[in-house]
Amino acid sequence: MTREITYVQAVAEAIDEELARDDDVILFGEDVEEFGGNFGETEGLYQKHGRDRVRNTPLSEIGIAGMALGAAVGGIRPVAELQFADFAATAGDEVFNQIPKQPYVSGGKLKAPLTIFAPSGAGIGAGAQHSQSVHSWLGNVPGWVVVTATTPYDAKGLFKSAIRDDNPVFFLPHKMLSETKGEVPEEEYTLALGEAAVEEEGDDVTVVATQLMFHRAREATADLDIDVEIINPRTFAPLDTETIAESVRKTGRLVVVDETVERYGTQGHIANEIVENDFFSLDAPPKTIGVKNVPIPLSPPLEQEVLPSADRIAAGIESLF
Amino acid sequence: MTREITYVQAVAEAIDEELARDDDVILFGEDVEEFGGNFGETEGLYQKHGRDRVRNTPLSEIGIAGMALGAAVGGIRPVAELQFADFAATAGDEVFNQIPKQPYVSGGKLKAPLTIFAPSGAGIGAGAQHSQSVHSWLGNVPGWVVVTATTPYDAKGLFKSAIRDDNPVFFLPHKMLSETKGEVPEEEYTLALGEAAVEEEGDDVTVVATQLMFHRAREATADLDIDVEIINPRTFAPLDTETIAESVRKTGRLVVVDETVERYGTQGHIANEIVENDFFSLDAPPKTIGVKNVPIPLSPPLEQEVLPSADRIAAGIESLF
Amino acid sequence: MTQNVSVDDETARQFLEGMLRIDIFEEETKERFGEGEIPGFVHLSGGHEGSHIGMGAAMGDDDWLAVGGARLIGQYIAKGVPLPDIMAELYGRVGGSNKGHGGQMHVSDIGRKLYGHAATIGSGQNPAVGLALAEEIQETDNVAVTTIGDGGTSRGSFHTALVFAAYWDLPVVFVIENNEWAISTPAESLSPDHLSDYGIPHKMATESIDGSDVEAVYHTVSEAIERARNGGGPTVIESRVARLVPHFEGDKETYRDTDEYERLKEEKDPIENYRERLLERDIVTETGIEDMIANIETEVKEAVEFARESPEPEPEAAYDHVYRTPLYGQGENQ
Amino acid sequence: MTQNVSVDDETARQFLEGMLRIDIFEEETKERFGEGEIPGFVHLSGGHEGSHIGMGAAMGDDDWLAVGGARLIGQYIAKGVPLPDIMAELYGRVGGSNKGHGGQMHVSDIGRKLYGHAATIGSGQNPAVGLALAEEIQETDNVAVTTIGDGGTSRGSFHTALVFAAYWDLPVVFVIENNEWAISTPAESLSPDHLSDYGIPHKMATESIDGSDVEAVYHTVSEAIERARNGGGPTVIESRVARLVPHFEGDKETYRDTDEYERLKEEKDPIENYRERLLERDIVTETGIEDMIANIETEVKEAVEFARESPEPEPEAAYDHVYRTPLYGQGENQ
Ligand SMILES: Cc1ncc(C[n+]2csc(CCOP(=O)(O)OP(=O)(O)O)c2C)c(N)n1
Ligand SMILES: Cc1ncc(C[n+]2csc(CCOP(=O)(O)OP(=O)(O)O)c2C)c(N)n1
Ligand SMILES: [Mg+2]
Ligand SMILES: [Mg+2]
Repeated sequence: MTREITYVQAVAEAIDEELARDDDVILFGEDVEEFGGNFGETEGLYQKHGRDRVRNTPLSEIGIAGMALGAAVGGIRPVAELQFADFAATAGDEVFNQIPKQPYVSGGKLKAPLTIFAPSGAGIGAGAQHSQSVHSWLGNVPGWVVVTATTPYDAKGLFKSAIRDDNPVFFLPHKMLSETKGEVPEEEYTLALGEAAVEEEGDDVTVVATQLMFHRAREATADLDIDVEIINPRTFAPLDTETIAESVRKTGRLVVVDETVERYGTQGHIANEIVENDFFSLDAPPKTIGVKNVPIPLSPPLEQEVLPSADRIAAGIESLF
Repeated sequence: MTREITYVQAVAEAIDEELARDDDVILFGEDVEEFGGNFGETEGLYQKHGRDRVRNTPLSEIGIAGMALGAAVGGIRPVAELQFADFAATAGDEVFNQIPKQPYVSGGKLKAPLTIFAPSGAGIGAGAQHSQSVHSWLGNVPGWVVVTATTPYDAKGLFKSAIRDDNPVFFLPHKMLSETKGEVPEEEYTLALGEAAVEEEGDDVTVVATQLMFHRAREATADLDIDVEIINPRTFAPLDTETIAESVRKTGRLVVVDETVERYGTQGHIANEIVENDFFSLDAPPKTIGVKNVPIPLSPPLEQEVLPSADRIAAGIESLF
Repeated sequence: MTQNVSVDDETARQFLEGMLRIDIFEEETKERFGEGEIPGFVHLSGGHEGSHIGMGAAMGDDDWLAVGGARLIGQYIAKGVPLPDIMAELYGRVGGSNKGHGGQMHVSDIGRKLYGHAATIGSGQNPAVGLALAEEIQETDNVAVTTIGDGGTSRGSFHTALVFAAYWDLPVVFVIENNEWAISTPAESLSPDHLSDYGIPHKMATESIDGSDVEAVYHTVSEAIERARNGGGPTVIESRVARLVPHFEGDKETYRDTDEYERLKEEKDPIENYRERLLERDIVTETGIEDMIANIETEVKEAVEFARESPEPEPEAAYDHVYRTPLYGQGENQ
Repeated sequence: MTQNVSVDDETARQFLEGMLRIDIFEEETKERFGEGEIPGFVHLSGGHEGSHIGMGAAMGDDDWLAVGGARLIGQYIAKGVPLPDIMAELYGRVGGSNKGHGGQMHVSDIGRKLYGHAATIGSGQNPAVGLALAEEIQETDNVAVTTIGDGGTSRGSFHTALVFAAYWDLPVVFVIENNEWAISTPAESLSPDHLSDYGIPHKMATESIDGSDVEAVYHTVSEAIERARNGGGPTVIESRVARLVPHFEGDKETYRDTDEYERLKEEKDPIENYRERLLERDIVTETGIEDMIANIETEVKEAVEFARESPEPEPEAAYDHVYRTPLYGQGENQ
């Protein structure tokens, strides 16, 4: 049995269920109480679980991330929101230098089972500092489990697993997908972290895409006379390269489309993993597509220009044949 | 005419000469006065140029980077030090969200001719938060000119250009190279930003390497019976892919070795640029070498394990034949 | 309770006119946003007009304003950015102050010494310290004024800016617009009696004033600027205002108490209060105000027309302004 | 000028012994580092011993210590981490507290509630707030004590931690070890009279004490902990000490005035002063002290032996502890 919910509802349900399931889980962040988050992602949680479990914080990402780290080490499972993924940098020392490294430098003796989540991605005219896709930054810092969500099904199942996982997890919903709808099981479920999903099977080309780009890739392939296999990596660190490689061994062609900036983004690395380790499975060089090396501009025609479009993806796929 | 100086002397000379040349240039950072920097990189400058031009700051990277941004917009050419490259994240909002983006979001009307420099890299047992190579983070954020230095010649010539450039430049010397020596011209010189240097010519394989990895690559190739062309990218953003591509068109083989973490590091992107745009120039898949996906551990055997060694580079090169 | 008018009549009228300009411009902005003509987020300044205009009037043309908080449009206007430049930027058009690259949160006008927001709350204060340093090095007597909201004062970046400004005794005036809310989080929950108290440990001059009174703001900021100009160092001012509008357009404000909200609208509307004050003292007449409004409405209408007629940027313009090229030495023969 | 001894004789002797343990351990560390046996950086605690031991003695075993500043080894010892665990970690060996992954800047011992430094100065205060929150949620009465240097207080992260601790009135004790220097930058240039004044706007309890007096530290931190334990909220303490050692081994300290340095060594050595105080009051005898020293020297020797004999990590150990695997759900059939 399934039912249809929106993507932000899925996010909220994941937190709701984990708050109900485990007393050690708490939620905090800016405006997570009555306001319910900028996209409705924490709506209703405060009313249900009360102010001890769901807490507005003062306006400081350093405070939020640093407190999450301490609380996690102290035996709690904090779920902490940053209002925009860009603010990973606003709590830069915590996010790059402290949280992912403290378990390692302790020789594994310290555990930091926290989850930070933050809406990422472009498309709503939010400008250069509220529109970035930061999984390239985070995935380049060993220690973070970096998880994205593409559908309500993903959002709920992956977020619940993120909260239960004993590693620091950075969970990245995409703000443009907030109101998209999808099926989720009636019953409780979780989805495995660290495993890519083959979302559509096909024989001709493997397209790796997540979040908004997954939907654009699907749109792009709808009209193509090419049998496309679409892989949603879900977790960007660690990366499940094996599922991608297996697919390319079948299709012989690879397109990687992602919303991170292309230079030292996710695309080149993913493509290179296949080239380097599965070279002879390739019938053509891979094609990578991302945000060209510019910040995200405000004006819609500019923003749409830099955000990979279905057309650009379609052209990328076709260029391999 | 040339003379031999050390790498940190080259850094100090670059600042010294630019302070002397241009009244708008000032230097600030933690312990840049009498102390002269952790590696001696600002030694003697305070005595010579005085406290108006060379200023110790309070201990805050946010303060340093934010003040540099404002001063640059206000018409000064600040040269600001962060004591370790890892602290790019400690001033995360300034480094990721503000400095590189403010010129862009202003529609080009605002100019931020600042230089931040920070010793990067591993090898001295400084641990996980004092040893990172961060040009993958910075290069993934459009707007920064990201420059590294491999020799005293580079250090001086590139740093001087960085200071003169009208963009925000992040200049990354490598701490392990501090005491290495090299020739620099007697006379004044600068080196072009944004241009890779062919450091050694060869016909069999192109090795892209910078900073400490350049020296290890050279060590690696000394005993190999392979004619290696070594390219030092110098600037990682924007990246001079053309010089690399030209070389690979000649050699047919590519090894990219860099000290950034491999996952979403520089290596995969650089290799992919060639694969995607110059596929048919390749006789073998490229080989990428970097820090495996771990933080830099303290203990020397662990640190040496994660830092690409000459042996690992040699093996990488040989694997292509 | 009648209040004195402490400025000359002409200045008083300018204050009223300035506040009305913000209000009318923003009402129009709200409409245009509602009609889908303006992309992105829109945050309005209702309740802050007195603080903005008082501050702007206290500043010299050559003093920097590094804007902060989320009530930005009023500050742009107070610093003298032409309305068409602002409106076209809200529209994301090439005629905008930032050619559409920035939008509502980022209007900047370096010629008028408006340093634009980086849109992360609390991002303007350290740059303001740098701007003040640049002025000092260039041996001017210009100062840097920087604004931040009550919410923003919780960020460490604000406190570090205080440390740096105090360290070199730089000419910076920190204005905290305390409107009691950071989106939905009440400033009341923060510990300080006054947010300007954050200046106390640094031994800075501090003031907490009724920021809905344009004249109070004008005098207090003027004094602080004067002090900074004369080498007296930084000041922290808390300008207490009411946020008489949603956080952003679309915010349902379920977190606010309706009665209290109504009371604030009654009591803390800087424009309404000042209007009455000037009318009572015959500094303006009803018709005088109507004329003002009519003129401003024309200005605003022209700004909208300008914005509408200004072309959308060409898509390729997205690739402009990332770097100033060529980079130093690039392309030269060495 | 004789000073009273305000603790019982046994406690007093433990204080002296504790400080001597730090001193002797560190003297040995310096030697071993000089001989090239210890990799990386070494920062010693000379002058801070009283602050460390007084603080450690005030804490319960179940209170968290989130260490900060650069004078760390003394704090590890004060929190009761066994000397061999520390020394082996300095050596980067598998027997070290962190299996050699961390080194001198990172000793952590979660069992003993020592939260290790992330080596960026000022990185411990927000985690300390989180640790206090965790204790509160778990309904214990444990508190979190966190240390930072004078230099570190300039970072915004420190101030944000004050905001958060005050916001929920959490049981956090902030101890600022003001040793007058951040590497080469004098604390004197900072504006506050006392760095504990940073607590004032937050209406926190604040204290500034002579941190070279172990008993003063003990009493002040005890009171603050007591207050926090009883729901009285956070305290900020400035513990004024002298840095009687270089910033790190190798620092030539050209920036210090020699006479002043000598004076400080004369006047502000917490061990020498306390030794004399206890001798004067016959709480210890010279031979008693000699015995103490001899015992500690044996302990330290054993720690060095342990460290030397502890194996170097296998290179592959570098890949351990990045993640706890399997990740949630990984490898399962869904
Ligand atoms: C660093 C950062 N955190 C969070 C946000 C999201 N945000 C935008 S405005 C705002 C509230 C700001 O409150 P305040 O500083 O009081 O300014 P006001 O909106 O009241 O003018 C928040 C949380 C942001 N833009 N930047
Ligand atoms: C964020 C950060 N900036 C700079 C450094 C480099 N650094 C290490 S110790 C130190 C000085 C610290 O001074 P203080 O806080 O007074 O502590 P003390 O050394 O006096 O114990 C500096 C600048 C660092 N480790 N972290
Ligand atoms: Mg506010
Ligand atoms: Mg100090």
